[in-house]
Amino acid sequence: MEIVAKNHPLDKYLRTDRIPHIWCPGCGLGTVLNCFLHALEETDIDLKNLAIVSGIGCTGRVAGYINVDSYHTTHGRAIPFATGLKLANPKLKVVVFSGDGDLFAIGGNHFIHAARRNIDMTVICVNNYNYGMTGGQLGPTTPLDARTTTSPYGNIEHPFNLCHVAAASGAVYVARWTALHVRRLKESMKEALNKKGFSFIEVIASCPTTYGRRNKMPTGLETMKYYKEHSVIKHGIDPSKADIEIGKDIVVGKFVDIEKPTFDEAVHELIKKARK
Amino acid sequence: MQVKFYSGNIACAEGAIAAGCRFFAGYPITPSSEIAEHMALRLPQVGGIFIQMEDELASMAAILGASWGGAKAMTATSGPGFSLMQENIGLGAMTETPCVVVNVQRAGPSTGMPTLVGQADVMQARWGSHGDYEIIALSPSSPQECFDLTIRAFNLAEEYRVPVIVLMDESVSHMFEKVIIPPKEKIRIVNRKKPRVPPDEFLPYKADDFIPPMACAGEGYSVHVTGLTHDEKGYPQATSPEVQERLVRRLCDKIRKNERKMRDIEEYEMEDAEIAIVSFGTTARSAKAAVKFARKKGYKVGLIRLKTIWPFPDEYFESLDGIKKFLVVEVNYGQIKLEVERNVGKNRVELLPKMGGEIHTPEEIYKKIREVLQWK
Amino acid sequence: MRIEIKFGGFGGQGIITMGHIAGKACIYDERNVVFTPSYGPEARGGAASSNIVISDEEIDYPYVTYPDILVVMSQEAYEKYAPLLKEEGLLIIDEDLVRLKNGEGRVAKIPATRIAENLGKRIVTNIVMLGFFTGVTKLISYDAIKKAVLETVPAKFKELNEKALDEGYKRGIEWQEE
Amino acid sequence: MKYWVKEELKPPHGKVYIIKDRCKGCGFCIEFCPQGVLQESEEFNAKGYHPPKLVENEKKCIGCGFCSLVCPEFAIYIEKEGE
Repeated sequence: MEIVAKNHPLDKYLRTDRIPHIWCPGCGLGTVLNCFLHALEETDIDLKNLAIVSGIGCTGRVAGYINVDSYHTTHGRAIPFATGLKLANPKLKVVVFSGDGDLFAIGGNHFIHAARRNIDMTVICVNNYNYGMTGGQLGPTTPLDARTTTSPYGNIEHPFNLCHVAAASGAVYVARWTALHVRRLKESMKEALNKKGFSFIEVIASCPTTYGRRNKMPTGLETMKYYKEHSVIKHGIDPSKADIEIGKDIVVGKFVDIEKPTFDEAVHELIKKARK
Repeated sequence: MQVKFYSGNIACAEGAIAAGCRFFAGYPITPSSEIAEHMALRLPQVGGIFIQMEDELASMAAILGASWGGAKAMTATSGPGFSLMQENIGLGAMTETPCVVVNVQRAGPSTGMPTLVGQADVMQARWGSHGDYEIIALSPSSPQECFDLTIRAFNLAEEYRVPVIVLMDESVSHMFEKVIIPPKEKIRIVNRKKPRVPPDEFLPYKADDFIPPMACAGEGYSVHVTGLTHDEKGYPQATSPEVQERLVRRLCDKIRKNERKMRDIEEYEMEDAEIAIVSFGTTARSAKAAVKFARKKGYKVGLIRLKTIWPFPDEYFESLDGIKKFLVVEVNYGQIKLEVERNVGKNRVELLPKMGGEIHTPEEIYKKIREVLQWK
Repeated sequence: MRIEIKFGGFGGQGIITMGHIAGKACIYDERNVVFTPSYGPEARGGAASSNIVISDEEIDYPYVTYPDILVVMSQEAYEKYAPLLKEEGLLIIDEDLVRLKNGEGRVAKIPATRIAENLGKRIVTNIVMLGFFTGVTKLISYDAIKKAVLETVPAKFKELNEKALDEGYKRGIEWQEE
Repeated sequence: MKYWVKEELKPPHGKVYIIKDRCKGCGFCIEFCPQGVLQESEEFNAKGYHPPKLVENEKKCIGCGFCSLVCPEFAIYIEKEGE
């Protein structure tokens, strides 16, 4: 028999007084957060020095559920906020958790520049192909032909391939998983957390309420089943070859893992030089 | 004590460093760029961090982040950049993040006259972001005041936990003058109030005297900070009008009800004045010259120079019963004028506006004084 | 007494630096001074100007409207600013670069560019001019202007600049004695 | 002839814990359990969803923890037995 419990072993990482969270049944966000907390459990990061920064949107709410110093900033500005936070206090481990619209539409410029500078932070983007919180509008990752409330005839815009953008902008670690690849995602999150420099993980996740419904995946479960059948792991592949298209397999895996001096290191070297 | 020959921009940057600023994020824009340039040179020498961001949106966000990282942080910009910063100035007000924003005003709107003076961002400084909030804005008239008021801006930001705007103008930013740098120990420095209770008892937005203590990242308080309407715990309560009422009222009252403490006015020849010129920034220097000249001619004219523009000193103006006319001199089409009118009534206020590109000459102001004297 | 001085010439002559050094020197003489450079694109290409106001009292209005002293190093600057010069004002020119029109008042002339070239570097023209200005007007002490010059110029050009300043200053004193 | 000492190869086993009222009924744990040990229960939780329960036949949880990772609601976890 199953055992009825009151508390979860990961509750210590959660602001339990705010659980249940606001995400819809079948939304992939909870799964991604869950994997992240499992990853935390398996690293030796001092929670006192962990800071989570989010922007606006459904994923933007992640910051509010993790029981560490957490910042729910303005739309698109999580990365520059996190940049200031990290530079002002270098002992912090800074993780930006936000959505595809927040990070790549309104915040796209900040993303590419933080990656270019190689600011030491981990960015986790939950990509659900649309603006969920505002009711399912077209976003920068909405696949071609997909229906959203602002592309009622089907999307005519070419979407961003986020991993390609990240790699081209200079990220030192780039990986993509779906919300179904929970173990690999967790391992990837651990790698990213331990990686020095700008690390990026894209997680493809279900949004049954506002995206799935209009695109023949009305439940989270169906979306997850789709991931099971249509994702293929290709580690080390050139991310430019990993575009996401309707009807095509989703290429997942770790695409980039390189070493490069970080901005933080460089700026502290510069300070030493200037103080001589 | 050191005596320097500084421009307003350099003096402002030096003031920031003297105040303890150790983080600067900015984006180049005329006529404020020398502040960024000087910070890039000077901050590393004192162990601080300079970063040139990709735009002003990012600059403003970065200084908020740095402030929560424990640093005293500043950005500097001009007109168009100030517009872009409004979004996160609002976040700063809502999350009560101490920081300093320098806006070297140029003539607008839009790109306007990038290299020439304007004073038309007065209302934007006050109302630029959406929603109800109160802000502090200081206006220096000389490089010395650029130094002094930047220090004061940091102190007020720390004390009241609010973004403080140093509302310079192009004239003062590029003008060089003697600046006296007092010895370190003579400079008053205010630091943000820290929590005194253990983390499990700490409510990050509970304020006994309007201003809650601030726990920064990495200090063990697991604080949640959000731009959403939040309760004393810092948790979002985005559907509770009661929480909104309490929070926003406090955000405004902490500034409004302390206006007296922030008030900073230079009165010149006001003892027996019948006409008071109201001015600020570089324009006030022309006004002072005009008052001197008018006094020589025997006219009872005085000058009220606002060094603290926001919060506006309502009570002070209300108390000036003896003044028959207020002549507001500003490089815009009447912004401070609205505030003066609000306090003393429309029929006691005259405006001498200028659309920008140059400040008023003393002659122009004197001429207007003569006009007002004839009408009164 | 308020004294307004305008320096004018073309971009690259060091017009802004002249004003800056003169202003700084006034500080060393413990006088009140405001220096306002012309600013923006015009300061890079064509005409350049900079201004100082010197006074023993508080300086309120910071700008120069009608200069008491006008120092010009180009024909364009001369034509633009000479009409603003106060009637009893003093005009200081580089005599090789400025052709005076009718009705000149008090004028002090120096072949500053030529002197600088003879010293080996054209770039010190502004310092020759500054020395001349100091000698002619006596508004600033020699010690103060020298200190300000040496503080401003790069270390390896200190000697050259000192020579340039001295040459200009000497001619300024000579002009005064005349 | 060799004697094989039959070592007791105990298959791993897990105990399943469910926080019923957190469940929003997405079905992830039930669908993706590699052993198929979960099913939807008939009961309603406080939010009106059917939380999962163990199937009643011989199927055994091996304690892999997939359900624990995939659950968006922090409503299910396992404890490995005999460790």
